[in-house]
Formats: sequence, C-alpha cells, structure tokens
Amino acid sequence: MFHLILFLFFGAICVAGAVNLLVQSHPINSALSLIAVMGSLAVEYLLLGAEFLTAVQVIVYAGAIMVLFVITIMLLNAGKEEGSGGSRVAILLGIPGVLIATLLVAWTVLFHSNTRAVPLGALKGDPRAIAQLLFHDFLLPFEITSVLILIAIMGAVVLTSRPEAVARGPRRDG
Amino acid sequence: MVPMNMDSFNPIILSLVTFIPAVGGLLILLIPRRDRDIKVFALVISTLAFVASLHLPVHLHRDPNLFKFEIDKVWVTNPNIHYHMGIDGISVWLVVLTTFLTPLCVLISWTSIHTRVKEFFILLLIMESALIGVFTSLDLFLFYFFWESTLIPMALLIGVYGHGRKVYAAVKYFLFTFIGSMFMLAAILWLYAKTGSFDFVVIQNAIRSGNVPGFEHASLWLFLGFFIAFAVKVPLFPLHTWLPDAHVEAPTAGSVLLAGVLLKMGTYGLLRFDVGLFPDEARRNAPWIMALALIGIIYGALVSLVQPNMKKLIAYSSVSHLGFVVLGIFSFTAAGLNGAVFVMLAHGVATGGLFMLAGILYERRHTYEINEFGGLATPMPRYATFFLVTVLASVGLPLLNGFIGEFLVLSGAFQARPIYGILGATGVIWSACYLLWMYQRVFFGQVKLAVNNTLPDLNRREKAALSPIAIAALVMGVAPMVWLSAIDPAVQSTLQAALAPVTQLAGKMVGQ
Amino acid sequence: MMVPLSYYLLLSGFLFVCGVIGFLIKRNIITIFMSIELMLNGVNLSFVAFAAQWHVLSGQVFVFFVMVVAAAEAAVGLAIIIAVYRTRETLNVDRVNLLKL
Amino acid sequence: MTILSMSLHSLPSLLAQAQTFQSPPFADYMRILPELILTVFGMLVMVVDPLLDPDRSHQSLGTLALVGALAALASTFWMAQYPGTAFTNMVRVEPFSVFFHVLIIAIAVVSILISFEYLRVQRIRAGEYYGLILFGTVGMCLMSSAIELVLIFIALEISSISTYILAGFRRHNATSSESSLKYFLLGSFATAFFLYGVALMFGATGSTNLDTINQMLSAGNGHMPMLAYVATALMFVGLGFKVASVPFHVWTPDVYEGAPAPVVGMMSTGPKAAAFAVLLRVLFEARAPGYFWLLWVSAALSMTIGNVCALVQDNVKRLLAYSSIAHAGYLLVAFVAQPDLGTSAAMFYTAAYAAMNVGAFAIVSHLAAANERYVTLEDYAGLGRKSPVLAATFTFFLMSLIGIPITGGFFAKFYVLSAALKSNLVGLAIILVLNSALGAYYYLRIIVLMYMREPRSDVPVTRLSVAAALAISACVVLTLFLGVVPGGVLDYAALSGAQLVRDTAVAPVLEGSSSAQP
Amino acid sequence: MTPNFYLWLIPILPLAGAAINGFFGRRSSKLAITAVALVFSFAAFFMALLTAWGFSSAQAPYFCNLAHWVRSGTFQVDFSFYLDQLSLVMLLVVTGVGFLIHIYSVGYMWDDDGYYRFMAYLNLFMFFMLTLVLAKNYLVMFIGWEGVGLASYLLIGFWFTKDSAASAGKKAFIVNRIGDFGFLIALFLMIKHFGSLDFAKVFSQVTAWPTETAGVGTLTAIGLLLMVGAAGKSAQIPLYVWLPDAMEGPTPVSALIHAATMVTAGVYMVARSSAIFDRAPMAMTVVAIIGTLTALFAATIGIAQTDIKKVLAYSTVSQLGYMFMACGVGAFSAGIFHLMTHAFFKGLLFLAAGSVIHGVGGEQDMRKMGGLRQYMPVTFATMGIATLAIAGIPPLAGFWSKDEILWKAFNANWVYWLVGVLTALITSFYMFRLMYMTFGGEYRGRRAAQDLKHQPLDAHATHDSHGHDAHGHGEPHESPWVMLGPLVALAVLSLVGGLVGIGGRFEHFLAPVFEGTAGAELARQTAGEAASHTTEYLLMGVSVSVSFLGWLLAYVLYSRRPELPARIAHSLGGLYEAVVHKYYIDELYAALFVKPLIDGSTTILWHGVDQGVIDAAVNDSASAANHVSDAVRHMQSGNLRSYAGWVAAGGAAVIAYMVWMGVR
Repeated sequence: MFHLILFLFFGAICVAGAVNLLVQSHPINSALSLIAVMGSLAVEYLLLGAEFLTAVQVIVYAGAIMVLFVITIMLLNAGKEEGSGGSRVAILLGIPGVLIATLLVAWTVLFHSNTRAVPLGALKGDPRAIAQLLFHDFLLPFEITSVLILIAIMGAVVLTSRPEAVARGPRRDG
Repeated sequence: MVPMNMDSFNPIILSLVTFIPAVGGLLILLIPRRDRDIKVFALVISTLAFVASLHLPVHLHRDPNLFKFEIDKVWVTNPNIHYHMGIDGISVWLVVLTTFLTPLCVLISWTSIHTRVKEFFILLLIMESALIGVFTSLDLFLFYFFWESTLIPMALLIGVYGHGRKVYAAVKYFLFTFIGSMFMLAAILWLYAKTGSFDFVVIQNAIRSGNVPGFEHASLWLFLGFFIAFAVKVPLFPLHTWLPDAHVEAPTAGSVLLAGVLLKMGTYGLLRFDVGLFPDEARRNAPWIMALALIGIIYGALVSLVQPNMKKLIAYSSVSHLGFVVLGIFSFTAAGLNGAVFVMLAHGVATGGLFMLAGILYERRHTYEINEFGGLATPMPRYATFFLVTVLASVGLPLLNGFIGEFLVLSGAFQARPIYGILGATGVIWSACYLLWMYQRVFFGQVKLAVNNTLPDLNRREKAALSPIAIAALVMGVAPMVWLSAIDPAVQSTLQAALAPVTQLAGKMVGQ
Repeated sequence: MMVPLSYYLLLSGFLFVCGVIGFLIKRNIITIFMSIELMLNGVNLSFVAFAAQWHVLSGQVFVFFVMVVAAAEAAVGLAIIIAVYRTRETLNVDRVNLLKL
Repeated sequence: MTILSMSLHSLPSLLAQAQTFQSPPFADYMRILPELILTVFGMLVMVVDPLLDPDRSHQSLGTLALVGALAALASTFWMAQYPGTAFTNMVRVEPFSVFFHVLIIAIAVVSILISFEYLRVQRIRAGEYYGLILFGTVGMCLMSSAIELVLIFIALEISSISTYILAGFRRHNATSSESSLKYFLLGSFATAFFLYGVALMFGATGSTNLDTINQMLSAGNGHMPMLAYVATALMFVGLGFKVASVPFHVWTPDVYEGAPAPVVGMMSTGPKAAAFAVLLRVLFEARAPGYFWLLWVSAALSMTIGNVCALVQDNVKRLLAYSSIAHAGYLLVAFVAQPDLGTSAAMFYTAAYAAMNVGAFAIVSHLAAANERYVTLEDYAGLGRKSPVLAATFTFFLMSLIGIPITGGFFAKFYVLSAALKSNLVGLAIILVLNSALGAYYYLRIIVLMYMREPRSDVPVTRLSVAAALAISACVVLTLFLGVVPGGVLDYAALSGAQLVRDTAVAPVLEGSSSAQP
Repeated sequence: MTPNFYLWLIPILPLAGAAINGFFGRRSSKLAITAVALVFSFAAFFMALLTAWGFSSAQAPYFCNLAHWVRSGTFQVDFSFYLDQLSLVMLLVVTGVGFLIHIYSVGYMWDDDGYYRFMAYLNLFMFFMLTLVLAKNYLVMFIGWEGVGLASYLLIGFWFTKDSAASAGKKAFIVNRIGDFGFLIALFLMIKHFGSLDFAKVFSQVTAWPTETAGVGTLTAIGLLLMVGAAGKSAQIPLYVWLPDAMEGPTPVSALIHAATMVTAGVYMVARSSAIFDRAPMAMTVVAIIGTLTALFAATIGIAQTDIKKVLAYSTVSQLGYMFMACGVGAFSAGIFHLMTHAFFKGLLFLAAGSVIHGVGGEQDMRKMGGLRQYMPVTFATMGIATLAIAGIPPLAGFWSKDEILWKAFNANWVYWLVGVLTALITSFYMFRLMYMTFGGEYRGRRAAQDLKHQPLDAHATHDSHGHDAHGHGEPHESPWVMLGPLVALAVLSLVGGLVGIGGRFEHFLAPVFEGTAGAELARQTAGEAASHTTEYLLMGVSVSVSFLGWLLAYVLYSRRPELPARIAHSLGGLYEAVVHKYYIDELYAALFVKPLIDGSTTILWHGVDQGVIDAAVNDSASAANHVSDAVRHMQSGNLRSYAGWVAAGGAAVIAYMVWMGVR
C-alpha cells in the first residue's frame, strides 16, 4: 500500500511535470518542470531499489545536465517562444499517430508484457554490484563511453569557438 | 584459297574481331591530338577489324557445330557468368555488316567532325566493339552487357556531335532503350534465378526439357520482357518515335551505325532470344506482333512520304523496312526467316548508304530540308547516280539487295497468313512512292537555289566511301546465295527449334 | 503490498510520449531538446522496471550508460544550438528552414 | 547467458568478485585492434594539433590521420585471425564484422584523402575534423562487430554525434549549422526510439545480447512475446532513420545539402553501412519477428520516393541525397529476401554503393570550390569540355549509380534483384526495375549537362590535388573491380552471411569464448 | 549449236553495252558511244536471228540454266532462260525493233548532252526486256518486269530538268509498282500452292487442276492478280494513266518502250500464263472485258487529242486493249500476232511522229502543223503506210491481226466483236485525222525560231542538230537518213508483216505453246469447219468497210470541211470537254487517292498519331513525372517539426503494424 501510494504520488508529479513542460511557453519554466520530473523519477528508481541510479539521476541529470540547459537558456536569453505557424504534418499526422501508437503500446504493456508485481525495492542496485558489472561485464562499453565524452568535448569546443579561420581569411559567405 | 593455318585462329577469332576496335579505341587515347593521325589510325583499325571478320564467313562451313568458333570461359563464378561467344549463319553476317560499315563511317566523318575528333573516334570504335559483341555473345549476361554498352557511346555520339535538338534526341534515345532493356534484365535474372545459368544454350535446353520451375506461368512475361527491349530497338510501331529524332540530330556516322546495325540488334534479339527461348509464346503472340509489324510497314511508309526532312524521311523508311524483318521472323516460315535476315543486311547496306549520302549533302549545305534542294542532278551527277542506286536498292528493285529479302519475307508471311502477306506487299508500292518522290524533289527539275548551282560533286574520299555500298548492294542482289547459303541452315535449325516444343509440350501435358 | 511493474512501464511510456509530443509541438529549440531528454528519462524508467522484472542488474547499468550518452548529447546539442543561434539569431525552430525541398 | 548468471551470482560475494576481477585476455584486444588503433591516432591528432601552426597543419594532421586509418585497415587482417567474441560477449569477430570493418575504414581513408584539399580550400580547422572522423569510424566499426544492444547503442551514438558535429563544420555558413541542428535533433529523436526499442527488447527477453535474445525468442517456438514485436518496431524506427529509409528519410536531403561535401560522402556511406550491419544483425542474428512487410513497404517507398524526388533537383548534393534514399530502398529489397541470399547481396551492395558514392562526392567536393559555391547542376555544364578526365570519371560513377554493366553498381543491383527473384519477390523486383529506369533519368541529366552543353566560363575548374586524385582513382578502381570481377567479394559476403545466419541457428556458438584461442 | 548454250548471252550483251557506256560514256567520244550501243544491240539482234535460224519446233523449248539465284528451304529460283515459239517471236520483235530504234536514236539524240546516258539506258532497257521474254520462271521474269519499269522511269525522266518529265517518270514507275503488287501476290499464291515459280513446274501442276467454273478459286485469283500486273505494265484500265504522260520522254523511247515492246509485256505475260488462265474462265472473262473496254475508252480519248504523240499514246492503249481482248477470248496467238504487227506499225508511227516533231522544230501540237507532205515526203509515205496498217486496211499488217482478233472475239461473244469493230472505226478515224492535220492542208506552224526558247529540251536536242543555222529553224524539213532508214525498214515490215498470219500459219507456229488450252480448241474449230468461212469473210468485210468509213469521216472533217470539227465539238459541249480532258481520270485519281494520302499521312498519321499521341504521351509522362516529383518533394518542407511528424507518424504506423503482427 505504502509502495503504491508513493508510486502514485511521485508518478503524479512526473506526469504533471511532463505536461507542464509541454504547456509552458517559456523555456526556463519547461526546464524547471523537467527537473521536477527527474527528481521524482529518482524517487521512482529508489522505489525499485536502484539506489545508485537515484544518486546519479539527481547528481548528473538534475544536477549537471539540466544546469547546462539552464545556463544555455540564460546565455541565449531565450524569451517566450512566439507562436509561429506550426507544421501541419506534425499536427495532422504526428500527434494522432503518436496517440494511436501510445494506446497500442500501453495496451501491450498492460496486458501482454507478462510483467509481475514487485515489492518495494525489488532489486537492490547497490554501487558495489553495479561496479561489479560496470568494470567487468560492461568494461568495453564503459571504456568506449570515454571516446564518446571526448567527442562531445571536441564538438562543444569546435562548435562554440568563434571560427577564427574566417577571421583570418577573407570572409566569403555564400 | 585460304591457307589451312588460318584455321588456327578459329578459337580466338571472335574475341579478336570483337575487341580489336575497342583496343584500337583505347590506343587512340595515346595518340597526341593530331586529328589526321587519329583518323588514319581509326581507319586502319576498323579496316583491320573488317579483314579479320572476313575470316568468319570464309571458315564458317568448316565448323560442324550449331554455333561456330565457340569460346566458353568462366568470367565470374558467382553468379556463374561465362565468357561464351559463338556465331551461326545469322549472326556472322551481322558481324561482317558491322565491320563493313564502320570504316565507311570513319571515311564519311573525315571532315564532318571538327571538334573533339579524338573522343569521336574512340566512341565510334568502342561502339563497334559493343555492337559486334551483341551479335557474338551466347551468354545472356554477356549479351546484356554488350547490349547496354552500346547505349552510352551512341547517346554521346548523338548528344555531343549531333545538331539541332541533339540533347532531347539523345536523352529520348537513351531512356527509350534503357527502360526497355531493364525489362529484359529482369527477365534474364528470372531465368538465372530459376536455371542457375546465363548460358543461352543451357537455358534453352532447360526450357525445352521443361524443367524450369514455374515457367508455364512466367513464360508470357519473360517473353514480353525480352520483347519490349527488342521492340524498342527495332523499333516496332508504337515505340518508334525515338528513331526519327535520334536520326535527324545524329552525326552521319552515328546515323549509319544506328540504322545500319543498332536497329538490327533488336531484330536479331527477337530472332535469337525471344523466338529461340520462348518459341511457344512467340507463336502464340505472332498474330498481334505481325500486325504491329504491318502497321509499322505501312505507317512508317506513309509518314515518311510526307517528311520535309530528308533524314527524317529515311528514318521513317527504316521503321517501314524493319517492319518487314519482324513480319518475316514471326511468320515462322523458312522463307520468312531467311528473308528477315537478308532484309537486315540489305537494309543495313542500303539505308546506311542513304544516310551517308544525306550526310554528304549536309556537309555541303548544312540542311536536310528537301525544299532547300532540287535539280541537284545537274551540278552533282555522280552523287545523283550513287543516290539513285541506293534508292533503288532500298525500293527493292530486283538484282539489287532490297528485293530478295522483301520478296522472301512477304512470301513467307503470305504462306503463314495470306492477308498479312498482301498488306505487307503494299509496302512495295509505298517505298517506291516516298523514295522516288524524294529523289525527284531533290535531284530533278531546274536548280532552284543559286547556292546549289555551285555544289561540288563527290570527291575521291566520298567515292571511296560510297562505292563499297553500291557494289555490295549490287552483289547482294545478284548473288544472294553467298549469304543465303550460310543463313539458310542456321534459319532451318532455328525454325526446327522453334517448332519442336509443340510436341514436347504436348508430351509434358501427357506426362502430367 | 506490491505494485505491478506495468504501472511503471505505463509511466515511462507516458513520459516518452510526452517527449515525442513536445518535440512535435514546441517551437523553442531548447525546449525541443528538453523533450528529447524527457524521452530518454522515460526509457530509463522502463529499463529499471524491466531490471526488476527479470531481476537482472544490468538493466540499471544501462540506465547509467544512457545518462552518460545523454550528457554527451547535451553538451554537443547545446553547442550546436549556440552555433545556430550565432548564425540565425533565433531559437524558433520554424525559422530554421533555409534547407528545404 | 553469461550476463544472467554473472549478475545472479554477483550478489554480494567477494569470492566471486575475486575470481571475476581479471583483466581480459590478449585475444580480446586483438579483436578490437582496429578500434584501438583508430582511437589512439585520434587522440594523437588532437594532441599534435595545438603544436602546429594552424595554417599549415592541414597536411601533417591529415597525413597522421591517414596513417592511422591505414594502420587500422591493415590491422583488420590481424583482427580476422582472432574470430570469436570478446569482452564477455560484447563484440564478435567473424567474417561479417571483418567485412564491415574493412569497408568502413576504407571509407574513412578515402574521406580523409578527399578532405586534404577540401579543408585547405574551405579553411576548416583540421585537428578536430580528423579526430572526429577517426573517432566516428571507431563507433561505426564497433556497430558492425557489437552483438550487445547497449554497446551498439553507444557506438551508434559515437558515430552519430561525430557526424552531427562534422555536419556543422562549415561554421561561418548558416546552412551548415542548420543541417547539423536538424541532423542532431532528429537523430537523437530517432535514437530515443531505438533506445526504447532496446528497453522493450530487454523487457521481452531479459537480455540485450543478440545471441541470448535470439535464443529466448526462439525458445518460445513460434509464440513470441508481444513486447518483442513492439521492440522490433521501435528499433526499426531508429535504424530506419540512420539508413534514411522512407518514412524516416526526411532529414537526408537537408543535411546532405548543408554538410561539407567530403563529410556527406562519408556519412552517406559509413554510418549507413554500419546501420545496415546492425539492422542485419538485429533482423537475422537476433531473429527479430515479423518484419517482412515492414521492410517490403519501406523498400518500395524508399526507391520510389527517392527517385521521384530526385527528378527535379538542381543541387547536386541534394540530388545525390535523394539518390541515396533510393539506393537505401534497393538495399532494403535484399533484406526482404531470404536471409542468406539477402545478407550477401546487401553486403555487396553496401560496398559497391560506398565505392561509387564516395567517388561521386569526391568529385563534387573538388568542383564545389571555396565555400561550396558551385554545387548546382548548371555549374556542371560543359565539364566534359573543361576537364574531360574529371567528367569521364564522374560519368563513370553516375553510370555505376544507374547500374550500367562493368560497374559495381550494376552487380550490386544485379545481386539484389536475383536474391529477390530467388525468394519469389517478383513484385518488389519489378518495382526495383522500374525505379532504376526512372533513376537513370536524373543521373543522365548530369551526364548530358557535362557533355552536351556549352561550358560556363564563370565556373573555374582547379587542378586536382594529389590526394584527391588518389581518392578518386581508388574509388574508380574499386567500382571497376566490383564491376568486372565481383566474384571474390561476393563469395566473402556470401560466406559471412551464411555464417551469420547459421550461427544464429545454433546460438550462442561461442559460450564464454573470452578465453577462446584462435 | 543449239540455243541452250548462248541463250543467256542475248540479254547479257546489251547489258554489257549499257555498262560500258554508263561507266565510260561520260568521257568517251560520241562515235565510240554510238559504236558500243549499236554493236551490242545489233549483236543481240544477230544472236536472235541465229536462234531463229537454228530454231526447230521439234526441239523446242530450249533451256539454259545459268546459276542459282535464291534458295530458302525447299523453295529455289535460278537464273534460267527459256526459249519457245512465243519467246522467239518476242525475241525477234524486241531485238529487231529495238535495234532499228537504236539507229534512229543516233540521229535523234546526237546532240543531246546526255547522249551517252540515253544510249546506256536504251541498252539497259534491252537487257531487261530480253530477260523478261527469255525468263524461265516468274521471278526472273519479274526482274525484267521491274527492270523495264526502271528503264522507262529513267528514259521518261531523261530530261529531268523538266518537271513534267520527272513526274511523268515517277508516275510511270509507281503505277507500274501498283501492278507489280498484284503480280507479287500472284507469285506468292503460286509459291504457296505449287512451291515453285518455274513455268514448267507451275503449268504442269496447273493442268492437273480442274477448271474453276464457279467462284473465285486459287487459279482465278492468280489469273486476276496477274492481270492486275499486266494492266499496270500494259496500261489497261484502270492503270493506263501513266502511258500518256510517258510521252514526256524522247520520241525514240516512246516508240521503243511505250509502243513496241515494254507495254506489250503484259500481253506476253498473260499469254505465257495461258495455262493458268485456261483453268480460270472467270479471269479470262475479266481480261477480255478489261481489254475491250480499254480499247474503246482509249480510242474515244484519242479522237480529241491535239498533241501528236498523245494521240499515238492513246491509240497504243487502245490497241493493247485489242490484244487483251484476244487473250481474254482465248485467242492468245491472235493477241501475240497483233502484238507483233502492232510493234511494227506503232513503232513506225512514233518514229515518224518523232521525225515530224524533229522536222518542225519540236512542235508537238498538230494544230500548228499541216501541209508537211511536201516538206518531208519520206516521213509522210512511211507514216501513211503505218496509218493504213493500223486502220486495218488490207493487205497491210494491221488488217490481218486485227481481223483475226475480231473473228475470234466474235466466236467467243458477239459483244466483243461489236465493240471491237466500233473501236476499229474510231481508230481509223483519229489516225487519218492525224494524217490530215499533220500532212494535209497548209503549214500552220509559226517559224519555230522565236519560240525555241520556251520549247522543251526536245526542241533543243533537235535544234542543236542544226547548229549551222544559229538563228533558228527555218522551214520544216526532212530528217537525216539515219532516222529515215529505220522508218523505211519498219514501213516494209508493216506492209508485209501481216502475211505470216495468212491461213493461221502464225497460229500453228505458236500452237505448241498454247497446247491444250481453250485457245487451241477455238483455233481448231474456227479453222476447221468450212461452213463458218462465209461468216468469217462477212465479218472481215464489215471491219474493212468500217476502217474505210473512218477514213472517209476523217477526210470529210479535216480535209474537206475543216471548220466542221469545231462546230461539232461546240455542239457536243460537255462531252467533248470531258473527252479532251481524258474524262478527268487523272484529276479523279488525284482527288481520290493522291491528295487524301498525302493529307492523311501529314495531318492524321504524322502530326496526329506520331507527334500528337505517341510523342505527346512520352513527353507528357516526362512532365507528369516532374510534377509528381515537385509535389512529393514538398514533403521536405524544411520544417524540423514536420520532419519529426513524418518520423513519428511512420513510427506509429510501424508500431501499429507490428502490434497487429503480434496479435495474430
């Protein structure tokens, strides 16, 4: 009962946050609601016993990534998005399609995912066990992620630095 | 007369004949851009190829097999594509026709090509190789390869060296033939998928012995697949509109090869592959195909009757003449087939000649409009004489090459279906109408335009280019046996093959 | 008292869909990017849920990897957004349509 | 299996930890040797970059990257000596993966060669550029050899992100950044789908290892869990996006048009090849269920829409983008055919397509000149007059794209067609035939322009740099090779395809083969 | 030696002459040309005489097989020649008359620029004509058949700078082609049914067939088709239109080709195929009717013509009609007999006309002549003889043959006879009219000098022959002897040529050829019973008197009361107009066939079908593809969110499909 209540409570927050993200017209609000979602998601993880993930979720996601977002928003001081003409395809094709797909997936998940019910903290994901997997079984992916990070850094550097090649050479914009 | 040791060439002669021009063409790449050398070299190469090709008919009878000078090497193991070449009495003459016309094309293009001479002759020679390959290859894949290889060079010859709406013509030509050949490719692949071989003979036997799964249902589509590709090339009636444009815009040499040889690819394909592989379908569909051929004969003639443009007129006349070939092939009579093959050759020579003559005139006046001329017989009598001979050959005057073929075709068609023979025979009248009328308008009467008074008559080079045509036209008309004696056996075997499966099919029916 | 995992899955699915819809309807590039993050979060939840379902920890490890990827994407993505903003002076995705047809 | 047992036992027992904490054996490193080399050189490039004068760094950095790529290419040979799985069933070395390694790295090599000249002309910073190419190659290579969905996902992200960045490399150009943005947003959008698919697949089978998945799915013989279907669908969305198959193709033209030409040459072949490899693995190795009509329709649509849209394009890059959609469609036809035939046909097609398309883009990027000013069809008018060799080469590639004999493109189409026909996919075969006839038209337009129009004086044609010439001639040679003697390559493809399919038949072959010796 | 060995030489010789003159004539002297032409044609004539000398009906027919020509499967045709009584007659006529006309041409064409061409063409014609008559099978015959057509094309259009001449040549060739079309079909029928074209093989099989009394059987069809061919070549209704125009050619040509030899080829062919016709009575009837009608029809046109050559042309058509009438009633030998005599006197008439034209400086309109008797007595005399002969005044050649025909016709059906007699009346009328208008009365022609410039080249040719008086053409004058010689020779032949027919000797000579045919029966019965002799003489009397009547009429109208004809013409009005305009047949054909053909081909086929439908379809489909493409590519709106929409929608579709798959 306790489990269910917690799930429902934070689930509700998630839902609210997600919906709010959509309805808010100012990006900063959306960002904040997204943070709310992540926070409550962390709790959901906890309910399932994934302690380590909870921590990471809060630190990395809500902490680092979203901060990045907020900073960017501030940097570009993005205002309220103006209501420019939407795209017909997205509205007429995308949304209905998505909704139908949602119903189908939901139906599948509910009745055909033969999932069972689990108690509070079903699967203990304590750091040690995680580390066990991470550094042995998933050693390669783990190492490879370093390349990923490297690329990300390079990308950030390249894309954000002012193109000095242009500064030097005569400017020729097509 | 030919020393025996010449026979030692037999295994490689086909490859030689096929690839001498292409190799020569590539060698031209190495020659520095001095046009004269290039021309001379091209002439030498093409003549060489012609001489080499003469080996084929001379030694043809020495080889007892159905396909002579056969060579069969593995090219690609998977899919098992063979370098399988061989000729019979039908294809040998088409090969010789090709090698015979190309040197003349070189001569005729001597001065008419000014820009990018090098590329021109390279294309011409590569073209020749591809054409020969089409006639010599016995592996469906090899055949398709050569078939497609004729596409680009000709398109370039038209599009680069042509005049007027050359681009439109080139693209039209390319698309028509390419789309057609895609269907053939599909059919070939189907056969390969089911028989695991591209070899013409193997597939033929497989089909005859009836062990090609699902052939009963597919045969019609396969037949049509090949048929469309060939019908476009021939060109058969509703698919012919690329031809006039292509001809009018093409350079002379292009037109000569196009009319002389390229169109024969279609009829040859019909004879060798469509009839050879799917005789039952061929016979089943003969009526409407012959009807199309008839429409082509009459329609082409009537349209060419009213063409104001000399080249267009000749082009439509080819539509008419090629109709005879198809008519003969699908009459399924010895006479019809013999005649069909003979018409191919005769038309190759005669119409080739006509295009050369038209080109010569174009060089002098830069127009094909018939109204621009008139009374030319006065300033250029020799030219007029050559023109007359060629016209008469094309009209089908006895003792000239046009007659034999048309006569045989028509008699064959008549034996098969009298009404077709009769309707086809009207073509005899039409051809006289449009060609003589054109001849009159161009050569007879007073010289109307002052320009034409000073037109120079044929020079030595042009005479050298035209005389072979005239001689060939005469010899083929007087002594057709030289050709027929080789053609007839091949035709007979083809005919037997085409008529045999009835019984076998019946046998299969009984078997089931 | 136990909670059926399908609830979790439903929740994750809902988040995912919200992300998709956000991508479709939001105009601000950054917000769109956020909705992608939302989608990823949804996926994460179902990973965790399935981990519990199969009682396999690796599911949780995947979530970890996803987070790393998300971080990388965030870095690059925001860099790109900044680059775009430099050239176009706008964050409205509808205005970013030089390339078309 | 390993994962399952491992994680079950690994609940807190230090003993287990003690015996499980052991560094992987030497063979495992050999099995990812190319990736290692590429990574090392990538980092080298980045380290060397700041030490050089940015004006003159192009050559040296490029050479360094080239050396790295070539070394990796060579190393695939040693990799091939160590078949088997590595790093606890993360990657598997088998002819299949070797084939794609060679292909992808070769693509990287050629792209680097092309970039030499391009970077100089476009004034692009070389360090990051080459670094990204090398790292991206790592990702693609891993995609082709990974048999673990999570690793695939990460590798996919690596290759995608690097291409996102590369696409935006012409930074002083609005279109470039826009293309980068579109690629990025849509890409991560699609990746999210893929990830969700992975999640559901994990949910359906309790594993993300392809072999295990295959085992689990085939365990409930005939009856598959519903989740597996949905998972397949979602993964297909993700991968379909990467291979630019309708209806997930929309990004392609814009991105190709905006991105730097050499990058387009690479990303229209490399990541595609990798994505196709993954798709092959997912469909044929993991035996994902019920994809037949999915691919059928997608293939038909891709061919048709790609070709139809290309008809009226007047920007060469855009035109080639649409053509790449069409070619993706041709490729998908092979997927619909019987697994063994289809796999080999698809592999051959990827190779042939890579050869001719990279070549084509090499020429495009050479002619594009500074800031890619000359990329419209009109700019190609009379090229045959201005530089015959270049025009002839381009014509050759276009002919290959059309599918004229003695070009790789012909045999590629040919194998796909025969595979389709052998699998009685007559309808699809006919659609393919009609489409390639349709496609001939717009390729021909370029040829016509080059040869049959008067040259435009205002479009300069610079001399071809050595590197670019090398790259182009390499492409020509390869295309010609595949077009004249395709036997060898196809045999290898057929072998690996057969092995791929067979392996899955009795999966998992190499149980705990981390210690398996060659 | 028997003809077997050298038979093939006879046609080849003129060919050699033609070749030599054709290739080297341009550069060699006129004398050399003349020598070559005459030598070779005379050689042919000489061989013919030799053959006739060595000919014995016992050994006839002779064969000479030169070489294989065509073979396909079982069907085979050889270059083979054949000589029997029939071909012997033709051979002599062709070579003899031909040689005479060669001589004549030397004088007539001497100063034409194309002299060598002319001679070469003449020789060429001889070659083809001889091939035609000596052929042993229908295909070789067809060579000659088409070949003479070619020769006549070349010779009619000899003065090609004259448009009328050029189109006349073309017209001749094409109309002949229409006939050949029928001929070809006939050949196909033979191949189909007899598997051969060899006379012997065909006829031997035909005789085995029953006579087709009712309906159109194979043989009837063959016969009719052959008749179509014959009608084309021999200018019978409805294909006679080319012959009058053919008069554009130089006069020797008209004499040789369009009077003496070529135009009779049709008759020869029908006679040759007597075996077939014999089994096809209906075909025979058709032949007879066509012949009769043509005879009358052409004769009536002949009345009103004022161009001297046109008159002769129509008279030729009419005389040919006679011959067909004869063949139609089975009197093949009579037809051939008339063919021979006709060759003599009509050839003569043309040559004489040529001499007249030559004499008055190229004038062809009889109204501008008259009173030439004193200027050119020889011409007058010879032409007079010819006129008497054609009019059928005994004992000249024409009388015998025409009488023979009428007699046979009467035995077949009296209607033929009646029409024949009527025709005879008209014939003698217009022939004497011609004589009176030309030679009688005063010279009405202007002095030709000033109107030389707008005279056709024919005038030039003749005028140049008198280069000595550059100022033009004074009085009408007699022709040189090189031209008069042939006139005299032919005159003699016209005088005595008919005598060979007395007592049916000619008929008996030819009998073996037509052995076993109805004609033979007819011959026997008519020759046999003495009772009918009275009727025969009666009819003979009628026809003779009719000819005299015609003469009288002409005398009255054109010598005594020259003003009458105009008045009569006026009174007749429309009818006369129609006759003058040859019943508007040419106009009718133009309106009926030529114009619709041209216009139809242009508007309907070329612009309509070819460009309007097929090309349009092609181009439209191309542009349609472009439009579709333009529509489809708007998928690429450039808007990121709509792209996402596509992806999402696609994804949704995929998911839906997969879920459905899963449920199944």
